[in-house]
Amino acid sequence: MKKLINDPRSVVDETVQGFGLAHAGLVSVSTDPLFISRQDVPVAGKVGLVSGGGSGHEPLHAGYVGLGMLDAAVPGAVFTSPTPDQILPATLAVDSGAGVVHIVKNYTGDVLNFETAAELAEAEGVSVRTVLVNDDVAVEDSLYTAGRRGVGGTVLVEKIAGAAAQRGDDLEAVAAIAERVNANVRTMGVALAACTVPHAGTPGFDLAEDEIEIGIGIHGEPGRHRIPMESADAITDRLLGPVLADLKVSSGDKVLLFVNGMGGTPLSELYIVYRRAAQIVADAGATVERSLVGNYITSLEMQGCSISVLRLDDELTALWDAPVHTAALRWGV
Amino acid sequence: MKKLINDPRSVVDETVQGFGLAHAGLVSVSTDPLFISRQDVPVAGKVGLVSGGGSGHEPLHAGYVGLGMLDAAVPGAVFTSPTPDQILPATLAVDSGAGVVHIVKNYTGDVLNFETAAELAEAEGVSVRTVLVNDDVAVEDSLYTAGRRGVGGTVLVEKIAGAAAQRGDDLEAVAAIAERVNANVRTMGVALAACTVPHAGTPGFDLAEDEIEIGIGIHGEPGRHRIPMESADAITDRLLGPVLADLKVSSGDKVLLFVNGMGGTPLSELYIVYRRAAQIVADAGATVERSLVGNYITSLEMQGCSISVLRLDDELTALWDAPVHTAALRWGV
Amino acid sequence: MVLDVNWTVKWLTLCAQAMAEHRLELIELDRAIGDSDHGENMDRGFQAVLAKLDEDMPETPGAALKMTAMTLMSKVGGAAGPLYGTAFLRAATAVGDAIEVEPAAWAGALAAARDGIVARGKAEPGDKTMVDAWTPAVDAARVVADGGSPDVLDVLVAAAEAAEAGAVATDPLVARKGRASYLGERSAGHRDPGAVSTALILRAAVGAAA
Amino acid sequence: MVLDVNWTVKWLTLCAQAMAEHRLELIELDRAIGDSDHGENMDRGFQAVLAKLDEDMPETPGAALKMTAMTLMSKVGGAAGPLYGTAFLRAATAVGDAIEVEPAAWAGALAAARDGIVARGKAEPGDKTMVDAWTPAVDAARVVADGGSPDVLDVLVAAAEAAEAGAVATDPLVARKGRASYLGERSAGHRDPGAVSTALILRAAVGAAA
Ligand SMILES: Nc1ncnc2c1ncn2[C@@H]1O[C@H](COP(=O)(O)OP(=O)(O)O)[C@@H](O)[C@H]1O
Ligand SMILES: Nc1ncnc2c1ncn2[C@@H]1O[C@H](COP(=O)(O)OP(=O)(O)O)[C@@H](O)[C@H]1O
Ligand SMILES: [Mg+2]
Ligand SMILES: [Mg+2]
Ligand SMILES: [Mg+2]
Ligand SMILES: [Mg+2]
Repeated sequence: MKKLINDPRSVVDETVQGFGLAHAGLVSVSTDPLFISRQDVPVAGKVGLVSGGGSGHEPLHAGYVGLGMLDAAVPGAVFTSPTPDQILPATLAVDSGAGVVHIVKNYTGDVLNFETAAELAEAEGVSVRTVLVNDDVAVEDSLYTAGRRGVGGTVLVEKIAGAAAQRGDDLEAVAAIAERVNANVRTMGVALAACTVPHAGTPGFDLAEDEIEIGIGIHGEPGRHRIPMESADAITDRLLGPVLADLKVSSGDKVLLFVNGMGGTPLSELYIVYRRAAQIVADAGATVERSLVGNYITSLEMQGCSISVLRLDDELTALWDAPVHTAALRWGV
Repeated sequence: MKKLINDPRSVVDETVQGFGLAHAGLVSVSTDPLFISRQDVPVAGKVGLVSGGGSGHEPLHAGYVGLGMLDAAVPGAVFTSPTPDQILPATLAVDSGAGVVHIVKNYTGDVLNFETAAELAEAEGVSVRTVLVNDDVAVEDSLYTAGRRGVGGTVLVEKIAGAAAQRGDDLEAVAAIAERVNANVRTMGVALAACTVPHAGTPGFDLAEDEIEIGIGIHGEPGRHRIPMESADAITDRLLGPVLADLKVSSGDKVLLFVNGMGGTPLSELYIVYRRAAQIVADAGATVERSLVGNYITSLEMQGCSISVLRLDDELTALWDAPVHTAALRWGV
Repeated sequence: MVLDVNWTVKWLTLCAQAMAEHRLELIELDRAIGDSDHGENMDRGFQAVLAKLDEDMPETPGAALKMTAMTLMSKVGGAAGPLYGTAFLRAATAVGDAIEVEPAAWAGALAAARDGIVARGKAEPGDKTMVDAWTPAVDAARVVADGGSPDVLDVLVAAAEAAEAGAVATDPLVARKGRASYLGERSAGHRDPGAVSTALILRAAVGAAA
Repeated sequence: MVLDVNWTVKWLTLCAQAMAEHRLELIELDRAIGDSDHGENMDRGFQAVLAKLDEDMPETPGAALKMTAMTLMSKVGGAAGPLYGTAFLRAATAVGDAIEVEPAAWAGALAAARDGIVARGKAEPGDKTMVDAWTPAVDAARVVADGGSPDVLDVLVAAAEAAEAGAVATDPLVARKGRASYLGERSAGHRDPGAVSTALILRAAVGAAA
């Protein structure tokens, strides 16, 4: 394992310290307990937005703290959800009295830890609504298991719900927008090479030179199927097919098309995937109204990508376009 | 070699096609000859800015085409400079009559091809000024060789010269600003793992599990020294030392600190490097006025980073802060 | 032999030792069907418990269990943190402020712990989770505790052995809860890491009484 | 044997064949001290030359050389594109519109080509570049051409052999121009890819005359 780190156990602390230094005008860092918040929290009258989860998905979530998106991000250890004693103070710090929405990726650990924190926050008089993101169509039989995972769609939920909170929507309305985004987004991913969790020291799974993992999540875990290597176009078809089918995309739909890198794949390859994905969406009679291509929710240095499709309506498009100023997404300001 | 590509020989074309589709509102793509330009070129009265070079450094250069930065980007084959028959039409397309600045990274191939194109453009009545970027302090004895390479500083030259052109500076003034940025920026890089050029199929160099390359460029070429793996802090010291010494950074200086990922390194690790780099700059008595952390000039999926320091003055800071709207850098608009 | 605060502290100390020793093994199990962190999480959590014991020695078994619950909850994260946190919290409540915990009460505490895990995690036996180690342990402990004049060491041994067997028995199962469930059929043929850490914890309880 | 347009076309065809055959070898040489693209660049360039020959057959050696110059310039990129482009352009100018090129004129064309490369790239002999293959080739060709009633095949052979020896002689050199110069001392012990492609081109000239 070769990494630009000092000690596997200080990776998260030092990452957050560096992040805080690099974006000093934008965010504040609380070191104990560890969380990142907007400089100006609580923002008077605004619903607070808190997300978090295991580290290793950078720029998620800290990179999305700022105007028009998250009020606070709570990083756990690498690929390990944060604990209630981090989530609770982050929640209290961002509450202006208008309540707080927790955006939680649907993993048992995240769900349980945010659940506890929400209970504790309610006990302290803060209204909390929790929105679970579960956009991963790779998870089958989800009714009988822990359900679908929250993956690429998380970024879109955070942006759009963040815009709703920023324009002054109340707690129920922000939660409803977040739910609407989640209901309209589907994602599927592929890995060409696994990542190595610093404390583990060996890759999360082993792939032969001619194999890829289809249906991976974002925690360096193995995927659903292992198949021989294929062309970018064939892989794109394989990922986008289930996404479009599950979302029931049909002629006339307007969509946001999001090709996300897992951290170790060149941007050029993401554009090759985007090219094919845009063709397929067009062939389905839908229109790509907005696009996003890059490393936005990663798994350390994993090689691969995920493709997300969000069905847009005029309000969601307007909220997507609304100004945002964070370390990793910025426009209109 | 496992890559999200269809055919090694179509990588650049398909990347540019995907880029054009994803950023359709922002850029136009000319497919034969291949170049990318702002939607609205030539911009009346504005000096045109053209850069280019081998592909594989995405988002450089196409990702920097747009308001406040480049007017056109000319991509060559992977790690191969483009040819005059691409550079010339790009130059003609962006010239509004105010002349064109070529921003050229100092590699023999880039220099020769841009030189020919500039001659041809002058023959067609377009005034061209060429600014060579050569910020890589890893190249020693540069007087007796091809000279220092253009690396991380290129991004900063393009942003700041782009802002000067956007505010209406004339040809000489834009070239002078670009020269000033180049004169005040130094960079040095490290690789933990090499990248694989698609048409070659094997990594550019072989590193043992406990070795790193110090003083690498951005073309997957071997570096200057090979040393045993070290901690992120030790590596940061090793890169930043020569940068600060060569730039003669001293107490009271204001700088822009830029930690750039080579494409395959997690963002979290870049922040760990940034953390240490910011400490060292502070220890030198200088102030980090602006920062940039991320994958801005890459070598495909190479693992590693480079650190650049740009000495700022008030004008350069203002130009850095000026609005920019490109695929890869955006603020103020 | 009695289950007093000294036993409890020794137990927790042995748990910390076991997690440190088996850290890589648990990571490796989690690597196969999860995300490679279970050993790191449990080790971090129990090292924090040790640190707390250093600061402030609890006066009753219940106090020690409650401190452990709060520490695991705040240091482990992931699925295991809240689940083990709840388990220790329910066990603490079950033993109350007793100075010494009787065999039957201990069997009851184990049952309360298991019920807490199920309440939080909604897993059923056979879902390939830590519940598959806890449930046979609870049953075995109760059988011994309900027998004539039980020895508490026998209760602890029965629980540990049943948990170990339960962990082994997760091998062929297809996961239906937790991260391993995303793998579907591919989760079969691997042992559940949480079931193994449960067995380590219950085996440490025997060590503390020996 | 005369150097007419048929010979020129056959030469260019054999060049294309040689670049395709040695593509990986040139990539591998460039991988060691450069950026792994020289074989790909040369192959792409000469395939484009072949395509041009298919479209439009040139009428004189000079026309063929000029077409080659323009094509390499516009298809190769990198350092090699402009350098070889200039070399072929200068050679084309040197032979003018002759129908057949005499031995002395060919030696002069080679010298013009080499001078063009030096004018563009500013490399001196010993800098570990293609100049280290061109310079001995030019010298050897001139010696043969200047001898009594020279056979043009002998001129071609002398140039090819000298270029090959020149390429081998780059092995111990430390690069002072081109991408390999960034490696400093580490460039020693490797053969310069551009010197090797030069030798391949000059060897193909012999093949076309055989
Ligand atoms: N719903 C659940 N009910 C009971 N135990 C569970 C549940 N989900 C996960 N677990 C247990 O947690 C263990 C994984 O813990 P850990 O790796 O620390 O957390 P994470 O899965 O969040 O990475 C699994 O091996 C399993 O025993
Ligand atoms: N200044 C120069 N003068 C002469 N030849 C040069 C010079 N610079 C580079 N070369 C030649 O070009 C070759 C490399 O070509 P190529 O790999 O195609 O281009 P690049 O170096 O741009 O990747 C070198 O092996 C060397 O022979
Ligand atoms: Mg985890
Ligand atoms: Mg090259
Ligand atoms: Mg785990
Ligand atoms: Mg090369």
